[in-house]
Amino acid sequence: MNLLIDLTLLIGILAIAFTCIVSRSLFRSVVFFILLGLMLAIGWIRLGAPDIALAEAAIGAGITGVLLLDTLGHLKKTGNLENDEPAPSRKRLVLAIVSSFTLVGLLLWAVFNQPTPAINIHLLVTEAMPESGVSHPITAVLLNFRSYDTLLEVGVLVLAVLVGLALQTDQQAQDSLPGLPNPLLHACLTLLIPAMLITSMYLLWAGSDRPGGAFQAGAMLAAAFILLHISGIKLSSQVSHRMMQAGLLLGFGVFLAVATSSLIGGRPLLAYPEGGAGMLILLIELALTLSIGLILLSLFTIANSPPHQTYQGGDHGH
Amino acid sequence: MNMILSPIPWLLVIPLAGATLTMLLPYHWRSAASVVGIFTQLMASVILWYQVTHYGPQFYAMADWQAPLGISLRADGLATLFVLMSSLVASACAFYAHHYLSLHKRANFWPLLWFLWASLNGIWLAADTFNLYVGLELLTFAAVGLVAFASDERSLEASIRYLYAALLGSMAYLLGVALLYGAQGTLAMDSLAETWQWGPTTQVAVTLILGGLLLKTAVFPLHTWLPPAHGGALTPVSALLSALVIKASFYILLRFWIEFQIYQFLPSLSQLLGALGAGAILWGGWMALRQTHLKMVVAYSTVAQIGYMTLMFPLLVAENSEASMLAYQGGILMLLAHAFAKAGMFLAAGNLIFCTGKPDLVSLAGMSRYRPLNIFAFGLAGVSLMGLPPSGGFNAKWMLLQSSFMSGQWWWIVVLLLGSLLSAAYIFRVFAYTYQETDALDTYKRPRLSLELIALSLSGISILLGFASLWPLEMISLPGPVMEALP
Amino acid sequence: MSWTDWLPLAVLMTSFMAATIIFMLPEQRHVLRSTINLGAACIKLILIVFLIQAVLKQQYPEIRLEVLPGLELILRADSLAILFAGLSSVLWLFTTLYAIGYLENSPNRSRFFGYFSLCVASTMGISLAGNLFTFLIFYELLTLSTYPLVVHRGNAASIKAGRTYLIYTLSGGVVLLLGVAALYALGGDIAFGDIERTAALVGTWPELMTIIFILLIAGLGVKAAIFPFHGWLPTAMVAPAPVSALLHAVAVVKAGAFGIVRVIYDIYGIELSWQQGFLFPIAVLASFTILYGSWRALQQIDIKKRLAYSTVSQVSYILLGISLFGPLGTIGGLVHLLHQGLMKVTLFFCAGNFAETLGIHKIHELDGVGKRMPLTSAAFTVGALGMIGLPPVAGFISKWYLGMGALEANMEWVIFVLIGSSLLNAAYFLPVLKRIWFNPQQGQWPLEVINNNRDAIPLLLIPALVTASLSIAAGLFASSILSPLGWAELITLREYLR
Amino acid sequence: MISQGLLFLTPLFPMMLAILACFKTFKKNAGIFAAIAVLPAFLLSLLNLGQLEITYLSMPAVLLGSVWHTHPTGMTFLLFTSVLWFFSALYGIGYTKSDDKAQRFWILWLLTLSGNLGLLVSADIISFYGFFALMTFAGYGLVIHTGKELALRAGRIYLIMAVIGEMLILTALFLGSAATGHTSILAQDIAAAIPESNQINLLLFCLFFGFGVKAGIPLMHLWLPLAHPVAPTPASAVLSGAMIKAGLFAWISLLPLGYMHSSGWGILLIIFGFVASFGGGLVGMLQLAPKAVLAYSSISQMGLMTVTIGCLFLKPELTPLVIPVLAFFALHHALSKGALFLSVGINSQYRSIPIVLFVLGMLLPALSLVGIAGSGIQAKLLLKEGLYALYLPGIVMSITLSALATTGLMYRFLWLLRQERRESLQASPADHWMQLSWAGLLICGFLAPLLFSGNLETKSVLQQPIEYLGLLWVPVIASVFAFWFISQPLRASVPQGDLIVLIEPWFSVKEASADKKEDKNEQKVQPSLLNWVDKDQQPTPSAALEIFSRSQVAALLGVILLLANLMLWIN
Amino acid sequence: MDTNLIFTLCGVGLCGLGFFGFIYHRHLLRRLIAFNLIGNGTFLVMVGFAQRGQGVTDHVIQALVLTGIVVAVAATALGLVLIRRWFQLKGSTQLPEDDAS
Repeated sequence: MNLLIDLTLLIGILAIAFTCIVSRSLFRSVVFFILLGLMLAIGWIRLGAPDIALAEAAIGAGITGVLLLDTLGHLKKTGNLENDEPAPSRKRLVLAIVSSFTLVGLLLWAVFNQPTPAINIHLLVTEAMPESGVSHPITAVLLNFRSYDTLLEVGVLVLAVLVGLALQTDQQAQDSLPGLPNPLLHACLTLLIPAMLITSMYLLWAGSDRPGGAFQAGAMLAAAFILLHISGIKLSSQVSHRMMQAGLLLGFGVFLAVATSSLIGGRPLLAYPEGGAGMLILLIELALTLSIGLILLSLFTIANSPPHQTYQGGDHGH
Repeated sequence: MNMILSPIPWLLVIPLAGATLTMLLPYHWRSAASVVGIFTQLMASVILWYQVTHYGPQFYAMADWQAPLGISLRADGLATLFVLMSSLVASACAFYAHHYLSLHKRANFWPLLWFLWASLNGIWLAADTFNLYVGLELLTFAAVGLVAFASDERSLEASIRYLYAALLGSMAYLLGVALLYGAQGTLAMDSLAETWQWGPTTQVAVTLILGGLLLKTAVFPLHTWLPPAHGGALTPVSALLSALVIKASFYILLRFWIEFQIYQFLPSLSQLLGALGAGAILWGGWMALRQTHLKMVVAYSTVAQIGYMTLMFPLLVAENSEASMLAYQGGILMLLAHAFAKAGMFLAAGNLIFCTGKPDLVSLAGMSRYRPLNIFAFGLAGVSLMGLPPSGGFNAKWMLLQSSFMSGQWWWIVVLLLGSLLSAAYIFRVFAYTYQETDALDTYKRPRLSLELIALSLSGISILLGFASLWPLEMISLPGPVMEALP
Repeated sequence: MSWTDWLPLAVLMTSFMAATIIFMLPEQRHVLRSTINLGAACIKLILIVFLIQAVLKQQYPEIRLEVLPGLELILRADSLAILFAGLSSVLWLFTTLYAIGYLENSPNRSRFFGYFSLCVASTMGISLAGNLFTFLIFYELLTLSTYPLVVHRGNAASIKAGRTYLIYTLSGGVVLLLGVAALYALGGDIAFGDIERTAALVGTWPELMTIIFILLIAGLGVKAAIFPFHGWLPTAMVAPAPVSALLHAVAVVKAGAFGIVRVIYDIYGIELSWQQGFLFPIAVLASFTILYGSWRALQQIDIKKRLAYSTVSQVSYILLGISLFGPLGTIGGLVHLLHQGLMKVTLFFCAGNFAETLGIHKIHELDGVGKRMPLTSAAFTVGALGMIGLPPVAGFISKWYLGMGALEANMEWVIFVLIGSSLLNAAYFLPVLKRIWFNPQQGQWPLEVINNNRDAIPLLLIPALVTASLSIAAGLFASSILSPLGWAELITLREYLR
Repeated sequence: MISQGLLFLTPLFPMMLAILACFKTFKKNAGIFAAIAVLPAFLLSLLNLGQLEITYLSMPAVLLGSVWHTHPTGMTFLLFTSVLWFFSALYGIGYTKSDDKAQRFWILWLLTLSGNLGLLVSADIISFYGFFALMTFAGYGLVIHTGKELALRAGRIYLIMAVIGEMLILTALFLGSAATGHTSILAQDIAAAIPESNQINLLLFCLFFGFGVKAGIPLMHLWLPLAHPVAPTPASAVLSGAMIKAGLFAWISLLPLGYMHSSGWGILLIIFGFVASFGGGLVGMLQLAPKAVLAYSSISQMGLMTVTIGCLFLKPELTPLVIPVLAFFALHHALSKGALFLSVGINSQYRSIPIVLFVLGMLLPALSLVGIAGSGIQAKLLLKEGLYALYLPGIVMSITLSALATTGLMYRFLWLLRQERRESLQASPADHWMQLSWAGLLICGFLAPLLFSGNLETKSVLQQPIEYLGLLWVPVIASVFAFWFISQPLRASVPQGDLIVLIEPWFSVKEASADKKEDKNEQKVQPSLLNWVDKDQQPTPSAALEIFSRSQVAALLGVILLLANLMLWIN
Repeated sequence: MDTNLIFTLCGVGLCGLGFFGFIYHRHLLRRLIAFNLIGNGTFLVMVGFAQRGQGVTDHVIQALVLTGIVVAVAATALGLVLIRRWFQLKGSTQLPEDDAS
């Protein structure tokens, strides 16, 4: 039975992915990509990874999908119909087929010759769990055992926004999807947004012992923000630029502060004080949730503002 | 070892904090904060150097969790040398940028630079394959951001190309890491090396990692994203990218290659890498010769220089430990010399372009008369890149030559020498343009002296390396994982 | 380590420091720059005198620096080194003087003199190098520092010449590098004079060592302008006259020839080279170059080009002397290193004077110039007669020893090469002299200023006269102990007694 | 001590004067310098003439260790050289009175003189070679002094031949010094060592032909009939009288005379000598210019000396006996020929000289040369005597017959002078410098046997009338033919320099072609700096390849993956 | 055939398809989607392959995949920012030289 589900999923996922890739319509591709994300979420559950499933649904399918759709809309609005573009040349086709078959062949060869790993890392995890300050192993890994990775990862997110901001003007961003003056939607939103916020908080809270955590919660928060944004309620116009930036950096800043404080406290970087792990992790997660929400929102908003200036020779100033 | 006093976490915390602060602070404060940060960074690097040379390699368990569960950092001689190198080059580029960029640009430049620096230090010190992935991504984002910074068509196109290539490379690397993890059950490099077992999985993993890193290092024929990116970016950014960023992925490749003793088990792969390196040297040199824009010449020169570094792989042969040692040292010295020389050259080229206001070679006429100091800086860097003595580049080439002789791989000698000729050709071609005299009146702008001096000092270091090569060589020969794994 | 050991470094540093300071000086500080230049040249001369004293006492000052594992930079003053260093420092002084006069009122003097000093510093390095590695370093440095001088004028012709120059010298450098690297790979760091090591290597790898020898000679032969590697030399003629003087007489071609001397005498050893049969091909090649260069010189109508081809021919005399096994040939080769320098520098100074004062570049424009510029013409005559090999000008002494060396080595055919070359030399120099002294002036000279009946300005004239006098003195008093011949004999004595 | 001082000054005094003469202040006095320049040489030769004790002046630091000495034969040479140069200089003062290039002429004169004197006192071959070269190349300036087309042509050929000669000499010196085992550069050592040389034939060839250029032996003589006539008359006199003897002197000092017997070389030299003697006479008689006739006469006379040298190869043992005689013969010829050349200049001044004296002055050197008057009698007799001693009667006979040629030449010469006098519309004004010097030289020539024979035993004509008759009969017979011959108008004449006209075009063509070629090269040097730029803008295959790989980075990654694994599988 | 293997294979397939799309397409948005497919495939391989080897649920690799997903979305967002800027500047959705082939 399980095997059947798995195989169905396998075929489904691959079929959707295939359609997504080969479809002549870009819109269809994007839609199929979102669909794929949802299918994958089911797959992740099948793999025993509900955390990833949540993240995939919220971030992989949700946020990415919205971003893609938004961009697509932007492209469409300015009249670039992707159907006009000629099909790629045969040379590309051949190259692509050869290369992808190589890759698949190699991977299959590797997969079917898997040796038994010498190290069972889950044993180490189980062993270290009591000291982690949380009971959910994934959160433990993310925010304690390998918190350094997470710190850098948040850095990546911040950096993405930073680059976006650096490319942005100071002018108010013009929206690709104009605000919807639909009263029905407005009514829906008034219901939906609080629900999303609560879900987000729940996910954050759940993270310590159940699937969920800052990323999923942040994604949910971002979804709420984006909905608001689309419906014309712009966060950036509600709060000052400085506040916005502070919010973006809050998670990273708190994380870094905690890390540095441990350093000043005579412990290695990111090592929590004894007994304080749970609290600090919660603090970090809280800050991260807010920041991730804002970051994802910013990523959504900054993409569609005109460039601020063009390069003219050596840009030289004192 | 007292944990506070260890400079290793500070090498990461300072730039990350610098990034945060420079994003939050008002524009006018950002430079000041950065200058403080730069000096602390330099200090931390020097302290690290002191500790490593006096107390041996340093290990640091992040969050107090030992590998393989947690993430370890380690600072052996090699890592320390790279930390020092990146500190020097990055500080120089930072100061250059401070004078070069407008206030607005500068304001946005600082956080990007700090992220870049953090990721570089993270990569030099990393001992965990996944951590390296995150570090690489952080580096890529910062670098792409810096390339896109100029926000004109060319740089935007370049940044998109760069982003796509880098993402693909990262993904290939991650896929390889996934396979390795599936086969070994660990991500830490030390434990990977201990439990390493050759088989199809590891083999495919190695090739994927190799492919990904080659793409990110821009080794021929995967180099094509590099020239537009490095040639199109703002000058200090070009210098950073060419001098440091590509070195990161190369460094990872090198560590994999030696620590997992790939050279011993896959000699044919070594030859393939060597062939790619040879291709890079020749093709890069040839393309550099055909460019009409100054910075494109310099960028293609980077392509060629990467080839020289890549040539060290086939020379790491298990049977001949002396040749291997020479190749290892020569390769690293080449990398080091290139870092300084190329940074110096890009900065000097930027100054020249600033003077003429045009990016093409033909406009350089009369420059050697108008800006002799700058041309001198360009020339010094050129000397090292051409591998002419006395320079770090020459010493490195010498060692690679010796290694080729000793391991009996004469074909690399031919490549090395042909490459030198090609590089001489493209560098002197630039010179010829600067010596040209036209009837037109001079309408040049005059760059700040500090800009020229920074370029000169970087080039000067690459020359000084010719006399002080022993110092970095001793450094990288300090006992550590790499030295243990070498034949 | 005694204080004399620092002398080689000091000699090197005088020029380097001069170069550095000059680069820093603003373009307008002409007087200060000239002072620094001349001061450095004089200090260097004094240092060289100290070195000569040390070497005469059989002390060989030496300083070492390890740059790579097992690889050292060595600066060492042995008698051969002093020979070349002495020549360079003396000629540098005069060339500097000349250049100051030559470049009066021309732009870019800062750049010019900076590279000029750098060039001399590298020449000093070449002469004082204690092993092949050090030699290689300064050899390449010389290439680099001469390039800006060659293209100094910045017009299309000079840039083209610069390119040709680079193509040749850098290719040669690469070949040399290959040879040196191969030699080091086989035998490690071999200091000059350590011929036993090489002998052992030749015993073990005879073929490889032969290949290495060929590589070394070919690499060095480019700068020494041996046929077929001579093409750059006439092209580089577009450079200003002091640069030509430097290229032809002091630095570049001499560096190549000097390198070949080092390789044959101090790496392989003359006996070994003889036994291995290395010398004969060199002699043949040098002979051919001698004749070929002279023949080509005959066909030139540009003064400097004719002189350039003459250099091609004359430098091979040095090689010829070296390749003649026996003390006399060696003396001839070594002493020609100096003599050719003196004479050729005189000729180039004079050619420069003609060009500067009257705008004369072609030979047919020289008609009647002897009356207008008698002193320059006299100096030119001395140089030309020396080139032909007439006593008492120095050229004869070299030629005499070469001829005797050839007979000593039982290579009589070399005599005919010498004779043939002298014939050709006469054929291309005597008509020039005739034009200078006996032909009436044809029309007006391009730069002639009416009512200014002067010879070249003193700064241009004096160096030419001094070097001309020196070339006579070197020949006339050849047998005195301090003459070039005396020094060459000393070196040869030490070489063959080893 | 005095001798050494004079030795030192002999070549250097003229040289110093030459340098002095360069200054404008002494422009006027340069001719006087030239006259007094010979003083040390003259004194030296007088002091040492006939002395067996040789004075050496050794200068070890100079050149390769120079040694100058008072060579016994050299003293005779030095004597006539200085005398001839002295009178020619005096003559020249008058000759160059209205010449604006006089200063240059005198500087070169002094330099040539220095060379000529120097080579006569040099004991080592290096100084010898140096002075020889100095004389040769400075002499070139005298030859082309007038700057006329003819002079330039003659000068060119002079120079070419001289350089060829120099090179042959240098070869000979190389080989000679090598023959001593690289130990000596003294001429006497070399002469002694030549028989041991490995390349003896080459050596002798080079010596003979190398110096033969100066001595005007056949084939090497081509320059001589061109150069001697075109030079200013005083220069012609020293060229033909003194400098031509430098070749002979070199033979005497360097050829292994007395050290070896070689019939081959002996006969060769004798043949060359007689060819010169008779051939020179024949060609000379077909000349149109008086000076050319004299030049051929010099060739002819030098032929006799060549014959004598050749004989010494056959009978080396008599060398000590014959050499002084040869030297005296050279002296006689120098003075007579000098006087003859000077008389060419005097010819146009016949109005200002009493006719008797004029005729006497014209005839005396001619008769002397033929051997029936003045020093000629002694010279010829001594020579014949010497050759008799060698038991070579055939040769003596031939020498006697050679007077035929000489007589013919003299007739021709005098006839041409007479023609010239007739054709010239007006006589030149008298010049006392010229006339005095002419007279002086005549007297010296006449009195030479008394004054300058040194320890050579000379007997007066009266003591040997039979021998004198032996000298007489040939000229008398010849006179008959000659008188008939010269009274006929010349149907054919041989151009000056005879064979040179056959090979001369080659020289001039070569120079022109070189020029043309060079022009072509000039045009080729076009600035091609910007070639690269042009190339850049064209789409090149490499650029296309680069663009393709730029757009296909990902595919290339795939290819590399494939390649890497393929290699591994193969592994 | 357990779940882990199936999803590993699924990941392999996604990688292959993504790689194909990445090479085949010139439209930047499509290539970004393709990149996301590779990413998703890689994540599947990571978890599936690791768990197949370990035999149990592997929380470490799951946490790493979470990190990976966040990085991937950041990359996508960055890519989109650049694409839109490019589009604004050039009005094109592909890189110029890609037209050539």
